[in-house]
Amino acid sequence: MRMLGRISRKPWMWSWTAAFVVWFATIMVTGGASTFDLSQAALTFAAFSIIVGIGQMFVITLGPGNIDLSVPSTMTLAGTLALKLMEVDNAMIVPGLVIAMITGVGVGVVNYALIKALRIPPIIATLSVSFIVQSAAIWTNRGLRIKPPSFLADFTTANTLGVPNVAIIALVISVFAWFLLEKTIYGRWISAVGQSMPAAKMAGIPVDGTRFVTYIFCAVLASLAGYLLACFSGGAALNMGSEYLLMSIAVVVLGGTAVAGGDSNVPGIWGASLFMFLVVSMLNTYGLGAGIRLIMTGLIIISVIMLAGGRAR
Amino acid sequence: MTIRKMLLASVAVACAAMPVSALADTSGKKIALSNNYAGNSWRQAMLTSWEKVTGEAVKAGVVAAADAFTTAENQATEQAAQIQNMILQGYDAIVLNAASPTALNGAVKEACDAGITVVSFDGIVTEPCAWRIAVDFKEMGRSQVEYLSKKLPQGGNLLEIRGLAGVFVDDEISAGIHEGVKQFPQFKIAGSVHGDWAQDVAQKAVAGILPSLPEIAGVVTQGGDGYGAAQAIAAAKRPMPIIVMGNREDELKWWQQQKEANGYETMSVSIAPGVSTLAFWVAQQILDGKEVKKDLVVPFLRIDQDNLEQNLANTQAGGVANVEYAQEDAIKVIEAAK
Amino acid sequence: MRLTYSAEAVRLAVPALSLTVLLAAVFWLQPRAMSYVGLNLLFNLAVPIALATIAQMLIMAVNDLDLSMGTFVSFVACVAATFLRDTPLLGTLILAGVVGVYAAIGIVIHLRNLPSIVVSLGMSFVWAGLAVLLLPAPGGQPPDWVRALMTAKPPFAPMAIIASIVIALVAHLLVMRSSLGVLIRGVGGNERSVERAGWSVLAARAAAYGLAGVFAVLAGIALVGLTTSADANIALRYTLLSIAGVILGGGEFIGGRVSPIGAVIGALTLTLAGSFLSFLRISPDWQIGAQGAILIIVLALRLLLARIEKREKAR
Amino acid sequence: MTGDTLTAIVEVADAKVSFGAVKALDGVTLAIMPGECVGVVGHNGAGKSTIVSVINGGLTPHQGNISSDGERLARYGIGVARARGVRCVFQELSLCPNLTVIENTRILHRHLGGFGWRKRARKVIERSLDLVFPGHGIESDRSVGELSIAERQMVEIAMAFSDAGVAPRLVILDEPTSSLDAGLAEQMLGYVRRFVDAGGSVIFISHILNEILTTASRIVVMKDGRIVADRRSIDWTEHSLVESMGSVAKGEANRRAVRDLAGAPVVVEQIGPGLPFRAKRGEVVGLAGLAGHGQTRMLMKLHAAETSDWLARREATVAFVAGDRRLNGVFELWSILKNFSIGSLGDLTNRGVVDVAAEMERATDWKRRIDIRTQDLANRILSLSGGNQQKVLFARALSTRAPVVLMDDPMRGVDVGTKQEVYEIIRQQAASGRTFVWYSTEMEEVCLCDRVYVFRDGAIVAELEGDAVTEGNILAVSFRGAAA
Repeated sequence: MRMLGRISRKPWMWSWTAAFVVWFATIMVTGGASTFDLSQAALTFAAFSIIVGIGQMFVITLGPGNIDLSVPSTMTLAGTLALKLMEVDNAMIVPGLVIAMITGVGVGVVNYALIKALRIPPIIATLSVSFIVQSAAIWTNRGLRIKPPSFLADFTTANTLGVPNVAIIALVISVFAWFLLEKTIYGRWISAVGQSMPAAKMAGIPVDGTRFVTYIFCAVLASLAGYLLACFSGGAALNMGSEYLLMSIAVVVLGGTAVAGGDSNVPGIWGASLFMFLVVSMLNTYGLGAGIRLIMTGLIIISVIMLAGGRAR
Repeated sequence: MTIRKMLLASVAVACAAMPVSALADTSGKKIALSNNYAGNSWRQAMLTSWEKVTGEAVKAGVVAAADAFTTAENQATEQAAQIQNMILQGYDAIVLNAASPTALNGAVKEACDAGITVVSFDGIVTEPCAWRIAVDFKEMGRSQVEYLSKKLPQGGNLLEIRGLAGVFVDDEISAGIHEGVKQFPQFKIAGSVHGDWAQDVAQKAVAGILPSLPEIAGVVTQGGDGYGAAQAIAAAKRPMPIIVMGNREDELKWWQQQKEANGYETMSVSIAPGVSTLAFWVAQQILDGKEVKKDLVVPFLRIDQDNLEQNLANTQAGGVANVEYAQEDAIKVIEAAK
Repeated sequence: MRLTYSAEAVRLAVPALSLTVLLAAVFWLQPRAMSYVGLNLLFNLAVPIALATIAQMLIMAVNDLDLSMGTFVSFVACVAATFLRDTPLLGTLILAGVVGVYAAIGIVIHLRNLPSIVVSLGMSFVWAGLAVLLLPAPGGQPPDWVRALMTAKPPFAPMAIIASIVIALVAHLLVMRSSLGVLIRGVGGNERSVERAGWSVLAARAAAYGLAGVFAVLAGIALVGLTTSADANIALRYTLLSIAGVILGGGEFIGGRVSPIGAVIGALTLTLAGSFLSFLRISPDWQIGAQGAILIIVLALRLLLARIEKREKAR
Repeated sequence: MTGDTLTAIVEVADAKVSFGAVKALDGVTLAIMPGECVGVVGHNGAGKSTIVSVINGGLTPHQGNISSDGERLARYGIGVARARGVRCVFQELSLCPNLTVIENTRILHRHLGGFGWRKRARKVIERSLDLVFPGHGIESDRSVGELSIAERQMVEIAMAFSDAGVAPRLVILDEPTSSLDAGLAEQMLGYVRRFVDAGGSVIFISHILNEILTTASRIVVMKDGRIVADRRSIDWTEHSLVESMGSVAKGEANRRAVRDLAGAPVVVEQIGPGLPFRAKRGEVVGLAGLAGHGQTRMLMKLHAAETSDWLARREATVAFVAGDRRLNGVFELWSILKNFSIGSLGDLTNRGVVDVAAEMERATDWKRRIDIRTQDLANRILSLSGGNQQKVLFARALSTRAPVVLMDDPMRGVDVGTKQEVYEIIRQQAASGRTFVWYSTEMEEVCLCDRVYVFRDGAIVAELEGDAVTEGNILAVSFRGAAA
């Protein structure tokens, strides 16, 4: 009973345990020969869900009902615009990054403006915005796949000391996010808003300002992920963000962040993202189909929330 | 209904006897394109080709209108609604790239009942009243293994990259590949992943399964995923197997670079997005009163080692290798099917 | 004073008005739509959406949200196109079973005080997986009676209109007129006072989820009847469409304020909006975006009317 | 009304209820006979609501027993109470706002179901409405949320008197007339008298004394969880009622010296219904009156006027101490430390980064100053007792540099020793120029203020200063009818 209590206090344990079990089951197929390659691949691809997931986590931390469904289309638009601006020119890398960030800021502003002005629930507001952003992405480049500048393409696909560069970027962002959450006044604010909006208001916290910045932050991280993904995979595709909609929510939930808000968990996002990648690898390795994979993912999400998140009435 | 069919048939017979120029006029006819998805470069190329070819045709007065419609999301239900709207809008023919081979049958039947010619291509429908311009997807899959068997007579392990789970085309190509493996038993499919016809998804999936696979001799694909596979394999620092390519520009370009660097050899099979224009002309010919068989076959686009550069030169940067069709091509295909 | 007779009426007025305006615009753009066949074509695909919207509405009536609606309807469509035709008994049993699963989800959510969003997100993966296992490639066929029902051509009004009216009426009777409906909405409005009066809130929530399961099953069956075959992804949009439909129809996320008639109107409005955009001949690039814009406009309209209503009341 | 031959509908004997250290009921014995209306009066926290909950079945006393119709009931709960015809009109709205009046009737009467229940429910509620409020004009198919507050109250009252199988025998009315105008209140009181004459019983709680005097047959005065007086109502006058409610002796000792603040500048101001509100620099302003009469709303307004939802102020101008901890006080997931420091983070951060050492230092200092009983400030806030949680909230506000501190009855559940320390801190800080706006339900605290505004029905109805701040004066103004 006491051990259960201790584990439930560290909710990220669940995702890390699950990731480790799946990782172990996968490498056992080859008797451990694939350990390094698999870990490297896992880090590479988990990096993107980590970046997107952190943004989504900040929004979910704001409390019940807060969610950003515009993440995939923001990724697509940012990637498309940036690559179009850079036009394979190494000199334009920074302007490309800037335009991606501006895209994120813009989407974030529109998201919160709708939530606030129309007083519609975030789920509907961000959904409507995502349609418009998706159209904008289609309109800007008609689906042409422009190559990233060679430097960026090399950088995003390369490793440093055996660690994928994108994973290092994800780590830097995670540390930054962790710092924001744990060490700064802003981190205290979003946690307070997520626990109780009236209490936060009475404690003198600028509630709207905090939420506004958080929606922007989430969209900016989505744009950054879009920018990196477009460079990594050799060009922006119109559908490149689509799998990150459910992914971003799933990694937050699996990572042990409280869905009721107020409590976020950066390490958990890593465990959950690695798990989400590894579970596909494992089931592919064992030759199991998409159906089983989906069912397992769903059951794991439900079990995690039942074990870690539930409160008896 | 039957009377009308008989009438139509007799008209067609009568017309067939006459020279082409004397056929019924289609300048007053309106044709619509029903498209279920616009989210990748292939579909965008398809729409661009349609716009280009039909734009000229409209200008030349061959048809009155040729409008393209795309659904907001890739869903059969939405496309069914779109087709129903087209019926209301009074189009004479609907050219259709279907989200599902069967789920649109209800809507297609309604269109046929309203006297509308329905020509499906790429994603074809099974409703008997519609025309089908089909690519032999099974053959597309089988021919990949056949090609590999010539390059690698001793056989080896294959990695299969599939498309989107639960979609008809994916199932067909995969079935063809498995047929090919049965035919050339020296090959064995060592692993299979879903790449959703997207480079990034394929890259991710391949990178995930690769560590647990033995040496791979060849990668059989469905198009749109070859470059992603190549990137994943290069990142894992594995010997590069023969990856059967699709028709995206980045795939072809990568192939060309490898060819120049180390004489890498492979081939590419795909469907040209310009098949939409063939479907347009077929629809026009049907409206014109031509007798056309319900099932037409269009060859898939194959690029080989020697015509790679030529194809690449014709492909827009970031685009898709493509072939656009003219009226004569359509007539040829129709004649060939007779 | 009599002007503000009922907020219920105002609640219905906005969706009804949007639908009327949209319908008028469609008729103006495309006079051919003003016919028996035309109306059927415009609205028949709204029938399964309306059913799914009612299902979502029941969940929202107890202050929960179901993110698995789309995949569940897809799954039901797959069952309907396979088991229900080949072995009707087994098919019926499976469908009854999944309705039971829905009620069980309600019970678990209530007992453990879980966030419904996460549980249903997890369930959406499960349903999608089951659907892919059942139908790896599109196919199957609906039972003949389903097809016959969905393509029936009743006199006077097309099937789509009659079906929508029947759905709205049945849901209205069930949710707005029956004791059970009152209880379910009461849980959404003030759980404590329902408990104080000696009712079991657990049973009420389970009933709401179970009923939602029934309507979602009907949606799946109706969908297969229209499309003639199923696939694992056939109704993924229904999750967001159903939520949007409830909201457009005057429902609210919390507080048990729902309107079945409004929800059906909301579903019709959303379907019609798609047709309207296609008749408008917006460039394909912006067709997706225009759907988002329509959502925003209708919700803004609602806010405006709510403000006016409030001002009236304040007088 | 001689009760010799009659047995009590509900009889509570020696009931004791305590919430933590607070004794809400300290041995109360009360019997309600058929055909009597018992008026219950008392100041805030006297135990009125608790005894109501016990009779209603919502609360089981920790000690003592309950009998009904001469039969001692071991298990007394809501179900049993309702089956015996006990009904209650609560202070807060207990209807479902999204349902119509008829539908709410259906929820209340469980056995009303079956085909055609709507018709039956309509009959039940409309008959009751017509009886209690003739000419009420409420359409029973409107949803409760659309009704005005008075109409809602009318529906609640009519609902309690409605008869759908089980006839109401004892109806508890907890401040039923607070949102009714004089005419409607008179209608209701008339009905209560008729109901009682016909043999029904009523427990009647109100802050309007002449209502009680004219309606009740017997009046019970409660204080500090006990019944201190129980007489027939003809034996009471408004004056004697007020007198017996008060506790004159207490608080006088703490009476603070009158300070001359005439020259001090006004720092906060709020103009609303009733008298305007003003507070000067260094002043301790009390908000008094019965609970729920607009004091908290005034504090919220003052707070909202001085804070922004969009940008953090560099210098906070107000700090707030919550009374309703769960609603707008503590952050339940956080440690004591974080709960303490959230109010003064502006001082504790350097370019947005929280200075953990300074935070800890300040928290440790305040832990000592007001004696927060915990081993470790890193413990969860919920590990503390309610009183200690309240101390943390108090420390949160006092440790800021805000010139104005708003206090929403913050001393509930705080022990006496700590109270004295806090009073001392307030006294010191006021002397050094800080302004306190203090809503309190405890007379002792109100008497500590320089100036007191008394609230009734959402507005300020009186301003008392200096020696005029006495319990008697405040009670007299709080209870309408007892002319001040």
